[in-house]
Parts: sequence; C-alpha cells; structure tokens
Amino acid sequence: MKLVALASALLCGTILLFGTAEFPDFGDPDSPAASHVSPRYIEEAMAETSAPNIVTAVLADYRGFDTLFETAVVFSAAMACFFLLRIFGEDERRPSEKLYRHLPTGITLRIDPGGKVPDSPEFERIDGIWIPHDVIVKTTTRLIIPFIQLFGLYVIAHGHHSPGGGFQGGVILGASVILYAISQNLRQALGRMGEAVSAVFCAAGVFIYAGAGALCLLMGANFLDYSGLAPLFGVDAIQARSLGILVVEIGVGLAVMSAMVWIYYNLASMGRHQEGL
Amino acid sequence: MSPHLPALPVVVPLLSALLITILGWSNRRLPFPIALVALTAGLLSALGLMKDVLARGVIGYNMGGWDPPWGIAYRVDHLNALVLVVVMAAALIGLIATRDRVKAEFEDRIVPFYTLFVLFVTGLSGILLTGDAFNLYVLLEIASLTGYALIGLGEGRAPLAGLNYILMGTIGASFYLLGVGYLYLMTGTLNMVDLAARLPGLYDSHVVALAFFICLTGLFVKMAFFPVHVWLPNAYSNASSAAGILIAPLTTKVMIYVMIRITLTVFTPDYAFDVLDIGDAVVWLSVIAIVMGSVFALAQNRLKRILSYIVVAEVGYMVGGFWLGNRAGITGSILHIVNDAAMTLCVFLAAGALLTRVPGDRLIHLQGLFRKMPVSMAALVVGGLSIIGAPPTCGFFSKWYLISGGIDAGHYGFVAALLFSSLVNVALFFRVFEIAYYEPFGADHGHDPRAHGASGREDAPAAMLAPLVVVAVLLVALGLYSGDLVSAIIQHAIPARII
Amino acid sequence: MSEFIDFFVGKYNYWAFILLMMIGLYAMIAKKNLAKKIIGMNIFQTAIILFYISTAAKGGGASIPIIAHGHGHGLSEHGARAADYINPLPHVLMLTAIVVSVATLGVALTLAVKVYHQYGTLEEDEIADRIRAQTGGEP
Amino acid sequence: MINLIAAMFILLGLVFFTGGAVGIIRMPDFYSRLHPAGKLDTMGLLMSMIGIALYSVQGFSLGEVLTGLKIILIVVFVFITSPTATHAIVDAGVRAGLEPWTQQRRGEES
Repeated sequence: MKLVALASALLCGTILLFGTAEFPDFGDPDSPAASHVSPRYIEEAMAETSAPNIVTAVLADYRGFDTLFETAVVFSAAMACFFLLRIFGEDERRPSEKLYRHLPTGITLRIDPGGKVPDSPEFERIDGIWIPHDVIVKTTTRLIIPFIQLFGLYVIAHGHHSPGGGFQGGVILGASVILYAISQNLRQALGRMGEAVSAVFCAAGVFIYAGAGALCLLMGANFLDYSGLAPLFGVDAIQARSLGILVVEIGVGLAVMSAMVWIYYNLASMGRHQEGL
Repeated sequence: MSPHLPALPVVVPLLSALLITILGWSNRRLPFPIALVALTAGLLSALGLMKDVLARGVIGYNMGGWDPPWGIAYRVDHLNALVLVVVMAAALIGLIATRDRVKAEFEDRIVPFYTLFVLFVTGLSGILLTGDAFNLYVLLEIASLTGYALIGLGEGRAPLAGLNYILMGTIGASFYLLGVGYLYLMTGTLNMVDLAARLPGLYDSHVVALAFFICLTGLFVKMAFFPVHVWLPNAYSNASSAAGILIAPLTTKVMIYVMIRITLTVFTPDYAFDVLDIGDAVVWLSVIAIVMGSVFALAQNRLKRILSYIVVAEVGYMVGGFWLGNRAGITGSILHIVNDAAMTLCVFLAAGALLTRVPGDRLIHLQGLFRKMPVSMAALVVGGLSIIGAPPTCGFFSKWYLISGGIDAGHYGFVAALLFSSLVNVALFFRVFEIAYYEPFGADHGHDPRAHGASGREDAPAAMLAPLVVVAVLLVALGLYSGDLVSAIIQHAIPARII
Repeated sequence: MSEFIDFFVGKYNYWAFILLMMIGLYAMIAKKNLAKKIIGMNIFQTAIILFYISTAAKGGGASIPIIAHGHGHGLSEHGARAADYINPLPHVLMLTAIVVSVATLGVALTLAVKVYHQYGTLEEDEIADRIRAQTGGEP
Repeated sequence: MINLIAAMFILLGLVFFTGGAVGIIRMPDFYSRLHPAGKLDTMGLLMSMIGIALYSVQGFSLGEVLTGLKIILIVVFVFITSPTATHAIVDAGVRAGLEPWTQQRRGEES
C-alpha cells in the first residue's frame, strides 16, 4: 500500500512538474492571469463600488454570488455537523446526576436523580469531578473576551478599508465564544448562546445575504445587484453598492460566528451538549 | 417571461432552506411544506426556463449586474435546461415519496434533514445553470457536503462509507479546482464562454491539455467512473433508504452533465475529439467500467448493492456514449442522463418501498413479495425492464442511440459491452423476480400473522406508492416520447459541428 | 545547468505546491489512520490554495490590493494602475476555497467522531476486523 | 539609525525564538518543554515587536506613532494570554496524570 501510494504521488507530481515548464514565471506582471480580467478590478473597483479594498469589492460584489454560496457552505457544514452528531435526550450511562462544588472548601457534591439541589451562591454547578476551580484562566478570559469581540466587530466593519471582512471577523467573534466555553464550561456557554440561537443566527446570517440579493430582484435589478437598493438607502448607485457590501458582510459575519460556535458545541461534546472540554 | 427566471431555480430553494431552519426550529411540522413549495417553485421555474430556451435560444443572466467575465454569469441552453427539469422533477418526486420514511428514520432531526436536502438541490441546480468555472466548484462543494451528511447518517457502516466518500470526493473536487486554476493561469479568465474564446490560441499548450486531464480526472472521481468508483457502492447501499432515494438519481447524472459541459463548452469538441484525440481511450475505459460494474453487480446478494453497482455500469454507458464523439452517441448519452435519473429513482424508490415491509434487502428477504406487495414489485419490474433495455420503456431508446453511436464510430467493443451489460441485467433482475415470484414468503421473518394468509397483501403506504407508480408510468412515457425529446431538445444541445 | 537554475528560480512556487500536494496525496493513500488521512486531505487542499495565491503575485513593487489613499475622499480621481497592485482575483477565489476546505474538514471530523464512537478506533485495519467480527464477512 | 536599532531588536527577538524552539525539542518532558515555549516566545515577541514598532515610527507623525502603539498593544495582549495558556496546558497535563520527569525515573527507564 505504501509503495502504491508513493508511486501514485510521485506519478502525479511528475506529471504536474512536467506541466510547469510552460507556466509564466513567479511574479510575472504580464501573465495572462494578471492582464486579462483582473486589471479592470484594480482600476475600476474604487469608482464602481466605492470600496478601496479591492478584495472586498470583488468578493462581495463582482463575485458576490460565489461568496453567497461560500456562506451557504459554512451553514451546511454546521448543519451537517448537527445532523450527524447531535444526540437528544439524557445520557443513559449517567442519568441526570448533578455535580456541585462548594466554593469555599472545594468539596464536590454528587446529587443523584431526585435529590435536592443546593440553593446557595456558595455552590457552583460543574460538569465533572476533575474540573478544577481555576481562577487564573477564568479571570484572564473574562478580561480579554470583550477586546476580542470588539476586534471582531472592527474587522467586519472595516473590511472596506483594510484586510478583513465578514469571514475573518466572524471567526474572531466565534473564537471568543469558544474561548468562553473552554475557560468556563460548555453548559455556561450554552446558557449564553444556546443551540437554537446559534442555529437560527447561522441561518439568519445567510438569509441576510441571500435576502439582500432577493431584495434587489424585487427592486427590479438583477440578483445581488446592490445598485438596485439605492432608493431604499437613499443614496446614489455607487454608494448603494458600498452599503450593500457592508450589509452582506454583516450577514456573513453572523453566519460564520454562529457556525463556528455550533460546530464546536457538537464536536466538543460529541453531540450530547452535556459536558465538553 | 420574467427576465430574472434563470436566478429563481437557485434562489428560491436557497431561501427556503434557510427558512426551514429559521421557522422549523420552533414548529416541526413546517419543514416538509416549505421544502415542497420550494421544489415545486423550482420545477415550475425550470419548466419556464425550458420554454424560454425553446422559444428564444440561449439565455444569459448576469449575477450582480456585472458583465461576464468580470461578474458571474448564468447561461441556460437546451442541455442544462433539460437536465435541470429532470433534477427538479426527480427531487420533487423523491421528496413526496420519502415523506413517511424521513419521519420514521429521522424523527428528531427533520429540520436538518430537509434543510440539507433542499441545499443539496440548490447546489445541483446551481451547478447546472452556472456559466462560471469557479462558481461551479463552490456549488459542487455545497451539493457534495450536504450529500456526505445525508449519506453519513445511516445504518451500520454508513459513517465509514461517508468518510471514505468525503476523502475521495474532496480529491475529485480539488482536482477540478486545480484544473480550473491551470486554465485561469493560462487565460486569465474563469467564465466558460470567455475561456472557450481564448483557448483556441493555446491548443498546442501542454498546460491546457494537463488542465483538461486534471478536470476530467476530478470529475471521474465525482461521478464514480470505474477505477475510482469505490466510494459509491458503500455510500449508496449503506445510506438510509430516504437519503438513498433522494441522492442516488441525481449526483452522478449531474457530474456527467458537468463533464459534457466542460468538454463541449469550455474546451470545444474540436479540442477534445480532434486535437487531443483521447475519445477512443476513454471509451475503452468505459467499456471496462460497464463490464466490471455488471460483474460486481452479479456478485452481490443485497438488492441495494446490486442497484449501486448498476449505477456504476450506467455511468460507463453515459461516459462511453459521450466520448464516441458522434451525434448518435452524444444523443444517447444525454438521453440516458434523463432516462437513468428516472430509472434509478424508480428502482431505489421501489427498494425503499419494499424496505418498509421487509426487515432487510438481502435477496432471501424478497421471497414471495409479489403476493405481498404487488404494486411495488410491479414498479420494480418496470424499472428493471428499463435498465435491461426492453421496449417500450425508456431504457431501450437511449441504449438504441448508444449502440447505433457505437456502430457509427466503428467501436464494436462498446457495443459488445452494452449488450453484455444488458444480458447481465437480465440475469440479475430475473433472479430477483424469480425469488420474489416463485419462492414462498419466508417463514423466518413472518412476524406479522397476516403475511401468511391469503389476504397477505400489505403494500407500502399509499404516499410512497403513488409517486412510485407515477415514476413507473413516466418510464414508459419517456420511452414513447423519446423521439420527440430528441428532436425537440437534445438535437439543439449538441453543437452543429458534431455529425 | 544554468538553464535549469533559471527554470527553478523562476518557477519555484509551483515546485512548492507540487511537493505539498504529493505529501497530501501520499498521506491520504498510505496512512491507515483515518485522522491522518483527514490531515492529508487538508494538506492537499492547502497545496492548491498555495498554487492559486502564488499566481496572484506581481514583481516590480506591486502592493497588496487595497487602494492607497482611498480613505475618506470618496472617489479617487487619479485611477489606480493595474501594475501597482497584485492580482486580487486569486485572493478572492482562495478565500472561498479556504472556507470550503474548513467546512469539509468540519464534516470529515464529525464523521470521524461517529466512526470512533461506533468502532472504538480510527485505525482502518482494526475497523475492518471489527466489521468482519460483526457481520461474519459479508459486505 | 533607527532602522539599525530596530534591526537589532528584531534580531535579538529571533535569537530568543530560536532558543525557544531548541528548548522545545531538547527538554526531556512535557512540563519542562512548556517552559521555553512559554517564556522565550513571550520574550522574543516583545523584542521583535519593539523592533517593528521602532521601524514603523520613521517620521514621528501621529499616524506612525499610533501604528507603533498598536503594535505594542499586541505585546500587552500576549503578556496577558501567553502565561495563562501555558498555565492551562500544564494544568491539563497534571489532570491527565502526566508525571514530571526526574533524574531517578530516567534511571529506571534505561
């Protein structure tokens, strides 16, 4: 098997290497790729979409249809994860036993089904006996999560002018929630951003994108032609394109954030949503 | 008709899939109606597109209002309008027929099931309509990802089969992406029409040939062409019966469409058939695919595995017929896309119907089923006859075109392989029918006391039987009207240069 | 010899991507562990991303595709010159491809978790043993 | 001149990074490997970020100084997060039951 693999990989590589002889050199400014379609983007994107970041302009406007489905891919991956892994109902191995920690002493209590749940701020519900009471990690994450989220929002909103956009910002926002889930525990993260919320937000994010496109259809322009939204925004066609890009970036950010969180919930707890990392 | 019609078969299902999640999360009864409305709208717009194309010829649609090659353009001609109607119709019929199965098999995950399925159809219809090589890749991944998920949640080995499907499918899609990258590097464009315009100057370039081979290899993996078919039988036979019914008729056919589209539109027939001159080699490969698919099918003892290997053989029919490179062969290949979608739907649906009443799909489980489930078995007979290629079912006519194409091209190996495969199919299906007709109903699984008596008739639920009967009738109708289909639509789908 | 060096120096980006791709392909075929296969799949996809991105490069001092001084004063009268900025299109395409590969990775890991749940291992031959033990050798 | 100082800082940072990388490979067990990984990376980052900040402050205009400050902000964040991450990893190792390396245990193994 190893030999077969090696042979096929080498064969594939040799064939591909053979083909590189006719390729344009690395960094050749006159290669067909650099001279046929792309100059128009570089020269006109600013005038046509009012977005100085050409990548954002091409991503969300010229080739916005690709990006719509890119977002839909993220959504379907999250949905697939949920569909395949989620196990509803109680874990039959440990039916609804609950663990509490008495904070001043660090003693862990196990409450069997039917037992009385302690009602005092001194008790904290935990996932497993081995979960330590870790002040350092909890405090640090509490300190930096707001900054992470602020940065995520900045990356989404500033995508017109600097590297960034919905995908990057969405991943940063999602990472902040995942960090919260890691540093506290899964149950608490689910309390902050539940499963239904992440699912519906994920769909809603894609829906904002596709809905913006469909709104253009209703306004009589082509699908995703944001200039058709100009009357709604009350600006001229080019500014409308710029605003349209912002709207879809927000949709993308929402969808990507919830998708990341949702995938994490399902993968980390193997679909049980009881205890994760 | 509305100028925005080309966007609708993609936009409506996409929005509906999202609505299924948003609304269905609170009300579990909503997903099915929304999916039904979405696919009906999709089918209607596909039919509208077909009518427009027949009246006006090729229709273009610029997404975002940007002219190609800068923006993404949709391009609808006879070929993809036809396949789109087929895909939408098969998806709609499958959706209606599997309603009860989905309820039974996925009772707590109806929302994700329908979301994924409608997204799957969205991806397929996007693949069919798009005129942009990279956009095709993105849509391909949507259709594949949702397909992996739907297949991965089944009985027994389904997750393993799904994982293998992911690994192979990703290789296939990545090869396609690499091929598109090579083309982009040489031409600087991604639009199919623009590519076709810029490629003739590069016909003697090795890179373009390499790009063509890489794309073709990727698509072969995706369509389960013989040496790289290994993912398909496991994936389709282990999938839950609802997922099998919904996915089996569609994926491979759409991939064959993509092959035809890339070869005819992007690279043009001149390049594929004359400059490269690989037609003969691919036809021989497909001969091997047909023979091996049939032989493997003979060796199986489970109905769904038999059907899966028949799908592998049928892929060989279509690929071989197309690469014969003459008008009859390509006509047969395109006609067979239509017919094979209907046939596969029919037999998988019949197998699904049988599975509602028998515990498994091993051949011994089928004993005496003609008495117990006459309608389902009758539909299976029609589907089987069509796969065998008996007139007046539609399978006969596409096979006729394929064989006459083979004779025109002087490729008797292909003709022989087709006849061999028909013989094998006769043997296969008549073995199934014999077991189901003559052998008494097995005692080992007669838990239901009624099954033994004279009133042992207990056919599948009517909600499943009605679509099954519709498909079986459709098989015959497609056969009777295949002449019209060819002269009205398929003739226009083939470039005039090919004789 | 010097021709060969010119050839290599001019096109080393393609060599790098082919090497990565071969590593990925080898891992996908040769490794028995499903997790390693998934890693191989990811390397394979990354190789293609590298290929696309390297085609975007432009020599001669081209900058990242964000128009300088586009801040604030609306439309710039002095239009941007194509030679000053690298090609944005491959970057856009690869943003899409990266997202697709992450999504594929997510679904693949999900299925791997399910397989692990079912058989208790991710080694292919051990899984095959378990399947044989369960079904008595039938497919 | 300022470029030279910046280059010196960056070089110094790279030396720390190299030391950290060597340490990760050379140290005998999990806990002692985390030591160079945590400490030297933080130090290396500090040095190279100061270098880059100095490099970006060429003309002492407001925008450049702001850019430099933003770069220093990265260091602040890493100073907060990197020890926490190392701590969390060590903690996980203890909980997973990983025994620290000692001279004696090494003797038993060989």
